[in-house]
Amino acid sequence: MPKIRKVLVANRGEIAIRVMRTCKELGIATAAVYSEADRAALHVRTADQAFFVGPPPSRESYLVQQRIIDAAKQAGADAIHPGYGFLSENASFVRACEAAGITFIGPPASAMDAMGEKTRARANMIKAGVPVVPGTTEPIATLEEARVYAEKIGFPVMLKAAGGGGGKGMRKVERGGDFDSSWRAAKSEAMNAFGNDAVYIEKYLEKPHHVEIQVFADQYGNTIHLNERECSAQRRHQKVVEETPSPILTPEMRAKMGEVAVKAAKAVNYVGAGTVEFLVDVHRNFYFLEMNTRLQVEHPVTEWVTGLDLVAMQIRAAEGEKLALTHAPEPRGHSIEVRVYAEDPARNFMPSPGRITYLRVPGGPNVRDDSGVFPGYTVPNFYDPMISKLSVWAPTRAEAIARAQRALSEYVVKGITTNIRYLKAILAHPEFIAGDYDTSFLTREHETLLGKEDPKLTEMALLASAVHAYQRDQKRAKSLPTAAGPGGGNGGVSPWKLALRRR
Amino acid sequence: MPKIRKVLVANRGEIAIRVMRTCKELGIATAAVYSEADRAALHVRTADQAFFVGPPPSRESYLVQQRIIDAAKQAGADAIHPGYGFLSENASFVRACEAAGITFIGPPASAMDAMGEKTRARANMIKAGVPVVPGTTEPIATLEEARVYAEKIGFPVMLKAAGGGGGKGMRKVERGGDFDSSWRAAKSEAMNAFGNDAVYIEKYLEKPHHVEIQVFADQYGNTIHLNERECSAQRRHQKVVEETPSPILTPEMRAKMGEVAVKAAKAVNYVGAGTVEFLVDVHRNFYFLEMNTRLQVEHPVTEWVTGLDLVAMQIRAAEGEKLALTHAPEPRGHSIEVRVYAEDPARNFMPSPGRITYLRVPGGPNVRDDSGVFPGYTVPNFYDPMISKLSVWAPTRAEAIARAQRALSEYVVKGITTNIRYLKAILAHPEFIAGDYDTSFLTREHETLLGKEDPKLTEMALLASAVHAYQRDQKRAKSLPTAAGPGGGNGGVSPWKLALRRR
Amino acid sequence: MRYFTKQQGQKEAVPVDLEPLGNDLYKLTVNGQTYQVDALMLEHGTMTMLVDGQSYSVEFEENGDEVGVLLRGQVSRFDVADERRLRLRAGSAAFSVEGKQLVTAPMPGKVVKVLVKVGDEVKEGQGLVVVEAMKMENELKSPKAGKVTELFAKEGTAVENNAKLVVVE
Amino acid sequence: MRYFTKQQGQKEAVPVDLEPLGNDLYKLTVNGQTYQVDALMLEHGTMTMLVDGQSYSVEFEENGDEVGVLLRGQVSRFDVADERRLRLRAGSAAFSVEGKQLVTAPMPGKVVKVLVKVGDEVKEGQGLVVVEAMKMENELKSPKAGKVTELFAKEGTAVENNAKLVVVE
Repeated sequence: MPKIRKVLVANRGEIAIRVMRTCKELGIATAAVYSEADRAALHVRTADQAFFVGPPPSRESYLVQQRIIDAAKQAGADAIHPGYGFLSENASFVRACEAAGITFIGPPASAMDAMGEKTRARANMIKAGVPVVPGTTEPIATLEEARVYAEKIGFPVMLKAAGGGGGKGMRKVERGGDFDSSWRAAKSEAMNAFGNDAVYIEKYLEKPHHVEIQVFADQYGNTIHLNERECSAQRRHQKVVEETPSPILTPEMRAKMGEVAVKAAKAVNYVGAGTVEFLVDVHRNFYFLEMNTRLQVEHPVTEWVTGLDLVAMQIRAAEGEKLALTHAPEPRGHSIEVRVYAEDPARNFMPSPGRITYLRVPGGPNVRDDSGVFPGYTVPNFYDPMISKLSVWAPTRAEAIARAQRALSEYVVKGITTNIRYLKAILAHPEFIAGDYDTSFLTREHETLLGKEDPKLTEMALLASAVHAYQRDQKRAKSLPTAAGPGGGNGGVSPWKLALRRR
Repeated sequence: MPKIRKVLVANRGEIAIRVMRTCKELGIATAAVYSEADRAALHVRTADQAFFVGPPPSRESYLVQQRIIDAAKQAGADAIHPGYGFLSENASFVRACEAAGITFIGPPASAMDAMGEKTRARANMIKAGVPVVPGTTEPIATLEEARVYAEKIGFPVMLKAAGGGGGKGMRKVERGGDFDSSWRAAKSEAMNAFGNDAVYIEKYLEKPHHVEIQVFADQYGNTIHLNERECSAQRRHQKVVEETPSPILTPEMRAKMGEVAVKAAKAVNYVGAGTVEFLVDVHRNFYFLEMNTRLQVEHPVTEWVTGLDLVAMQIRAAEGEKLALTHAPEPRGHSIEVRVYAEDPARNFMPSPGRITYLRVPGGPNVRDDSGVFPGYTVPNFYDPMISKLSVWAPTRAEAIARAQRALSEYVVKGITTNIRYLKAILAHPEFIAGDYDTSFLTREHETLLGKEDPKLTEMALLASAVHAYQRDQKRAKSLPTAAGPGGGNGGVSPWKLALRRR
Repeated sequence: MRYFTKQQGQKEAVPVDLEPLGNDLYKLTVNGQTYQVDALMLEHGTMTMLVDGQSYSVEFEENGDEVGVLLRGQVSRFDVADERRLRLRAGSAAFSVEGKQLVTAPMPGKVVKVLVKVGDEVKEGQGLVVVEAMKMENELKSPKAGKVTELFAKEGTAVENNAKLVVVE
Repeated sequence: MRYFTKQQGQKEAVPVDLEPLGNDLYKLTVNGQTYQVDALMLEHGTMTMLVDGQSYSVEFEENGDEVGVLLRGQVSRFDVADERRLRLRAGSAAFSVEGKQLVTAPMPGKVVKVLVKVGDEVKEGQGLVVVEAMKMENELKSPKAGKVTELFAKEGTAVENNAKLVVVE
């Protein structure tokens, strides 16, 4: 396959810029696409070329396959990088690229098909021998069958009413001795509640962690894993903080999970960068959750500890290059990523789009800012409110936490509300510091994470606000021709009245 | 020795901030000092405390030992970090700190004394068996003695008139057969030119490279090296680009030079971070040049490839901790640093102090910006005009060059002139890319490095300037009450006249 | 010169006496304590403030009458007025959650639901309007118990940041 | 609308015809070539410009009559005027190195030496004044051959950026 000379990046924001940075370093030209809301966005300026693809709503612009392909043709791009989200996991788009003779930088459509729908993915994984959260999914007819099944998957188990939902008709069974009575109770409850006594069984996962394995494959079936990422700091299934190595993984678990992830990828003839997500319970059993057939938001932490450039690897794999590695590199040191969002944690994480009036980004050793914003940029309210991914590296986890805190303390975003203080509270929380935080952590500790006021700092802020008011008033007084200068005076129109009128 | 709880940083600008960042990560409080010109500087805001030490000229503020020590006492600091420059290599200041009961984060005064003065350092190194540029320094009496000496140090050699200077009375001798006649000619030339026929001999270094070895020692005599830095891209002995590994070093040379550097450090009972500078000639002989008994500006490249934090190591050594490493870590990948200066390469590198009106700092993978400036900051004209050290890491040298280029292309500094384009030209020069550039490179290639205009880009700039003028004029027209709105009109006072008057 | 600083969420304004000493120096007295403050305003609403040797990097963000103060990672919001201004404002009672309260859009977005109508009695914390932005719905609640006296929000319309939505009195 | 753009270092101004098409679109004609340009001005003197699909991130820096244009790493400096302005300027001959030339301080610093006096004949490139900044001496040279008609620089005095130093005519 010939070398790629020009890539159209079918995305926006930080990930478009992330991809373009690597292209630039590889000497590959880039083309951007933009919606009406994104004419002023940084990805347009970062690219060598830029093409308009429609109105602000993504379904009328970034998701319109034909427009993206037309832009690629107009640009003379020989490849399309989809980023994440938008068309990145859309098998029909992959086929459209193929039909147009454009290389899609990502897995083949068939791999997306195999992993795209949850129950199909689950069936495929079971066939491949990958552990999934054990469960029947179908109701079980008799008590005996049910007991045998429960013993097979191991206690504790959950009994769930097939007709239920929203937590109703669920019953946890701790041990075999309780099974028969629980089964009968569950069935009668289900009948009473839903008029249907069908009950099915699922493994109960205690304090589950979200741990995912980065995999990578070339076009010749060479498939390796690139270690894990711990992503249990989630809010409404939205990852907020990610790190690698996972503080709960032993080298043996890493090897075992890596092996399984590679098996999963091979089962669907995967090519390129992908992520196999697992749930890990308190007993350190792990179960396949889903596979993301694209670059992951949190890929920088993997890049930090492996020294690899995953985007460069994606491009090389798409060019038909053979994988240079034969096995996972030993993770070196520790990396943490925090996602800076335009949102207000104190107001139920309400999005805070708007104009960024001032921006100061952290610097210094081993700090990486992946961002798509700039001072004067207006964060539009059509897209994801993430404004930056801040990641750090350090030799140890404790040092990485300290460095992430230091970097966050340097981050200044004015004009919009961000979650920076909330992120600092997560990193300072004893449960996070201890390392064994499960997916319920952020929700459970919400109040604590909103933080308390330090009265000393409030007093200093109060002093500052008084000086600010004084200087503001001085400036207003000066800008009025009739004002009597510093200190006030009362001839002519009151500056206050004028100031108020100006509103 | 007890743990350090508060550090006074006796410096300004980027290095003060660099030190404070590590202190913050270690949980150590920081105190800044500032001159009258630096009240608004970033290091004042980065520190937990800040103390005024005098008028702008350094000799009246940053160099006044008593003021620094008084500030440290006032702050309750238990240690002083001197950064580089200013008091960092001042043995009497080290003694003053000792007398005041404050830990000086750096080597003992005795090591500074031993390395502080060039001829004394040279004598000490000869005694320790460290190779120095061979030469007599004193005139030689007879031809026979001279010939024996020349053969001992090896050809080519330089004959230099003791009474001469500025290149006069110098004569290069390529081989032994030419020695006698050259000697006689040199003596007679010297007599004619200076009335003094005294001649001395020095080894002629062909295409010398400046390669330095980072060393580190604890208080117990454990001394290691941390590999080299190639610093041959110099202008008037000012380093401009640094990298590690040096493209001209073999692992054997690295080991040999490292061993010699450790020997040099041990000879003076060195403690902490230091740098032994060598000249390496075309035959890859290396000679001691001098030792810098402090943290080096270019230490980030060493940090990139070793994963170490040299400032944290300095603090730990000052606390009396034992060195955790027993030998130099294998360099991992490649790192390049470029120094962004407020200067105009096209006007003989004239400094360009002034107000930074806009600043955009590069981001993304493996880019580090060490800087002490911010938008709205006025670069004062009292101090070094370096505004940032930009360093990058990549697995290979070629990738590191590409990444440095990419990062520089993202750097925007407005309000003052910088050398960013010149730095890009260095990185793009075939001699730099080939890797074997000696200390004459920048001077020799000066014209090429100033670069040529791309007429296509100039035409695009011309279009942009026309749109800019149009929008400027529209805005001016609008801001005048009598103007006739967009497109001009000619009633009332001419906007041009008003605009001109306003100047 | 006396200023009154009312922190967001607090009911009472705290008086601060400010005396400019020149050269960016101020004498400030609050809650009986007097501070010597060296405060230099930089561009872009940044201030460097030294109090008893302690260094504070302060970021200001003006938002209407209020100023947000970011200082060592903590954000506090104050409404600061001098005595004259306070008198001017006395009628509008902006310095307290007593009196007329204006609920504004906290971000640009779309009004997807209006939950009240003019004349409705509402409780403190009761939902008034739902605004959608970035695919998330956000319910805006009443800051006090009272009656809806004005209603600017219309379902299905786009609103700018700080747009007036409801008045509760 | 016709503009004249004189690039620094060039003797001749190049005419550019500009026609605003609305919506940040412009038709620009220069050297017989016509471009359709999509140019959106952002804050802080940044512009995003699309020309035939090519994307240019442009940074402007105004400096007196001149504007510096940073575009893909290259800096060019232009003095742009429309016809009316050009006429206004005709007398001062600022558009050419012919006529009166003002030498200004390129940075703040100190005048350490004045090498000429009023009435001196100077050659192009001859040193006029030495200004020191950041411990470096910088000799300012005459932009043309001519006569020193005005001299503002005084040895030992501090000068601001762009301060008038010498006029050569």
